[in-house]
Amino acid sequence: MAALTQIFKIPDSIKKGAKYSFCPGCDHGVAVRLVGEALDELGLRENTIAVASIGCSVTIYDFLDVDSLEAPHGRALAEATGIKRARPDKFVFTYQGDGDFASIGMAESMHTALRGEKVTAICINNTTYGMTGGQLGPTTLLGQVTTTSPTGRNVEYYGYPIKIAEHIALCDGTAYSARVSLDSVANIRKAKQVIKKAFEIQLHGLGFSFVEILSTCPTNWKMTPQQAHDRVRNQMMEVFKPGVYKDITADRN
Amino acid sequence: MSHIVLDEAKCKACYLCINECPKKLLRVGSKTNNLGDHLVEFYDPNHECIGCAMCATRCPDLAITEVYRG
Amino acid sequence: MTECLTKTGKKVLTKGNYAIANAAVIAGCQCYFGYPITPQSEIGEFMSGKMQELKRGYVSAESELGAINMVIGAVSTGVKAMTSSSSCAISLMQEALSYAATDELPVVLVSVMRGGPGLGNIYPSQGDYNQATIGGGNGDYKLIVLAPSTVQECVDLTYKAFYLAQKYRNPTVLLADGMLGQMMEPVEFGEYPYPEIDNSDWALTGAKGRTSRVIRSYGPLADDRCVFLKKLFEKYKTIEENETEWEEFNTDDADIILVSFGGPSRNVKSAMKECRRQGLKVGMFRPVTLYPFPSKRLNELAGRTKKFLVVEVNMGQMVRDVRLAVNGKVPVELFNKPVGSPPEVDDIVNEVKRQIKE
Amino acid sequence: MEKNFIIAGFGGQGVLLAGEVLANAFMMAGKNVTWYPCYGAEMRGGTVNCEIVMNDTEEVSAVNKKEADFVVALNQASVERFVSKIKKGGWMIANSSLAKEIKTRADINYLFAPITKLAENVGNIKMANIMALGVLAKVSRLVTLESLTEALETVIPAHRKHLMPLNLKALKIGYEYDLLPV
Repeated sequence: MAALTQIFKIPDSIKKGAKYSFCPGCDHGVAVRLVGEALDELGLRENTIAVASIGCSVTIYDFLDVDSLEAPHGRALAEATGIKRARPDKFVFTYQGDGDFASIGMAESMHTALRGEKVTAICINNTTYGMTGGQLGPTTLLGQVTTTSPTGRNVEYYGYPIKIAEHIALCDGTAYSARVSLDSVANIRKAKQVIKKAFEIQLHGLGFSFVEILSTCPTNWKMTPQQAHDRVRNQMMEVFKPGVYKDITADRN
Repeated sequence: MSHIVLDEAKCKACYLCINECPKKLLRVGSKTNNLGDHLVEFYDPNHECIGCAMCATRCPDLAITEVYRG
Repeated sequence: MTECLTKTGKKVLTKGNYAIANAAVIAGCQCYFGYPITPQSEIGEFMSGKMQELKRGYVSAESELGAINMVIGAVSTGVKAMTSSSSCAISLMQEALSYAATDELPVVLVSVMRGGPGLGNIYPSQGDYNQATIGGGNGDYKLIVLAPSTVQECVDLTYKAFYLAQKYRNPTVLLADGMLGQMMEPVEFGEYPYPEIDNSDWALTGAKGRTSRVIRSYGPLADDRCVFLKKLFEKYKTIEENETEWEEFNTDDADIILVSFGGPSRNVKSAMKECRRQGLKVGMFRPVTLYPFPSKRLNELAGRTKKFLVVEVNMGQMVRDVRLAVNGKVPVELFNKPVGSPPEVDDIVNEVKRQIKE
Repeated sequence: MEKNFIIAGFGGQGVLLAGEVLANAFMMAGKNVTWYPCYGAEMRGGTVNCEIVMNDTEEVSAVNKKEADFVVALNQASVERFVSKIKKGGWMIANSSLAKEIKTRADINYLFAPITKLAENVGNIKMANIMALGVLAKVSRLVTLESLTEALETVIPAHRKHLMPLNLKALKIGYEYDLLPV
């Protein structure tokens, strides 16, 4: 009998026995695992300080086995800045939702990017405020029905959704800005590489690195997990196109 | 013999893994969780699992905890 | 004014704002984050040059929200850090202060009061007594609040603010006012006089060789929260027992005791002296810590004086704490000026005379 | 003994700096001192003033005093604003280049000196503030030229050190003003 090779295990950077509190089919779980895998592979667990934000993303400190600080809503990157300036040798990243990163925290996010702060931000984009029950957020798609856009997002009342990765890429201090999707296994594998790349950018001290992750919210979208992933593919990815929007190391490769 | 380890306690019955398995070795099982949802089970009587880990990669809940190839 | 102010020995004439900033540097403040606002902008200006020169952390923050949260980030790793601001901009920090108090983080905040409410104006004021001692953040929490009255005390209490913040892992406010911030007096910067506090048992430094730590304020379970808050308030009790500080003059035989804090207490002191020269039995009481408030001592004094006259530059804020402390034993009257430089000495003296007659 | 001084003028005449030099001089002479500026909207183009309180026995407590022992007014607006604040027997030192030589009170002393014009003669009207300190030193007998010189060394920033000789000249001319023919 051939020897067995283990091809998958729960990353060491995930707390032993951790059981996610996310809803069934929510991709936060995948994203947290990918972050854990990237921390493992780069040997960062013991040198990391993570910043959790407000929203469903706040619970990462229950799952990731790293030192963590919880930031008030929208301020994760301010706290990450403080940590990095105090301890430049530490690996610092934030894990935020789109509301946290691109609405209430937009000033902190943009200015952290503009300062080229040597931290990484992971932003989960699920086009809604999940934890508060599915209200309209900065990334809610035109036409999307939420509890605060009962007839769908229209431009007259709500304006347009923000394309976060593109905007962050425009900041001169940004070294890396990319958008990934978790709609399929192939894309999950790609996302992992992108997260790892963003982390490496920080390790090399090149500037701000950013990954926007298109994710599901089956509960608030009122869809099955499979339908939710189809929506990511068919609707979200049409507007929020995955790709690398800035990579200052691209020319060197 | 390639196989996976499934932690039923973590399965939230989202069934995303079922669609991913190229060999269709995952299915809705008879056991239920406390909400009455039927949990996923790994059924591989003919040892067809190739250890591709697509199920584990897809699983949002770390319910597929280990995958072995061999 | 970014040249190094002398550390020991020689006296230098300097503004309150520079005194605070330089004292923070000497106290070992590793990071300063700030956003400009009159009348405290000199603190950030000084820090911008000094922190870079010393290769410490400095960020011109995008807002006061950014600044105070950067401080939270920095102190969570065990280093000393601070921000400074004024009145309407301190309002923006209230949320973060609630977090910092609950997270038990040694944030140091310098609040140089100006006129309010709203945008108000840039004249000196004590209108943020309530903002500092009661706070505008959510939930039950306390900030240690120190109120200097001279430029030298700006130095001494800045040192103390860092020490108490560290010792009790509690956000600490140095509550100055525009008058002290802009005033120049000779000061001496001694060495930081307090022991360094070991933060290694709680600070976030990466989970090397130990279990990972989480600094959080989210407490989803009601029962756990009850336990936590009771413990937090035990700490406040210890602070009240150990750290309450005040100054009193001529209280032994005083018929009336003037109560005043911060910059304006200087004029009150002169008024008290003038009253004594005129043969009036007037004493003075100056709380140095506004939280913990010297209630116990005021209550004792209420047993032997006939009246308290609280003098403050606001519409009457500390007077409430004095009344609570005195608890109806004797009358507590207010002589206030809504905003601006402190009431002139003669005006205070005349009010004392009026109060004695009544 | 406690004495207080108000130095007032237009924004740009260097009244705050003159006050700082005076306060430093008192400190260097071993006295307690407090320098307290007016600040606020007035700073933008209007008149500026600062108060210096000196006490040679105890710590200075009150500022923003009702009355002043000495007022140095570098323009007409400052004369008008502060003449009523001078203590009986106190001094109004006014810059007659920019203020009228009118005595509105009989119970105070006046000294009118063409400070701006004298500064112009020295070669820089910006020296008017320091020249005024020279006049004040002579009139008050509370601060010496030596202390003021030492204070100037401290207050004038490194990149302005080349102006020291001119400042010292202005200080001396101010001090000797009453020896000059008017």
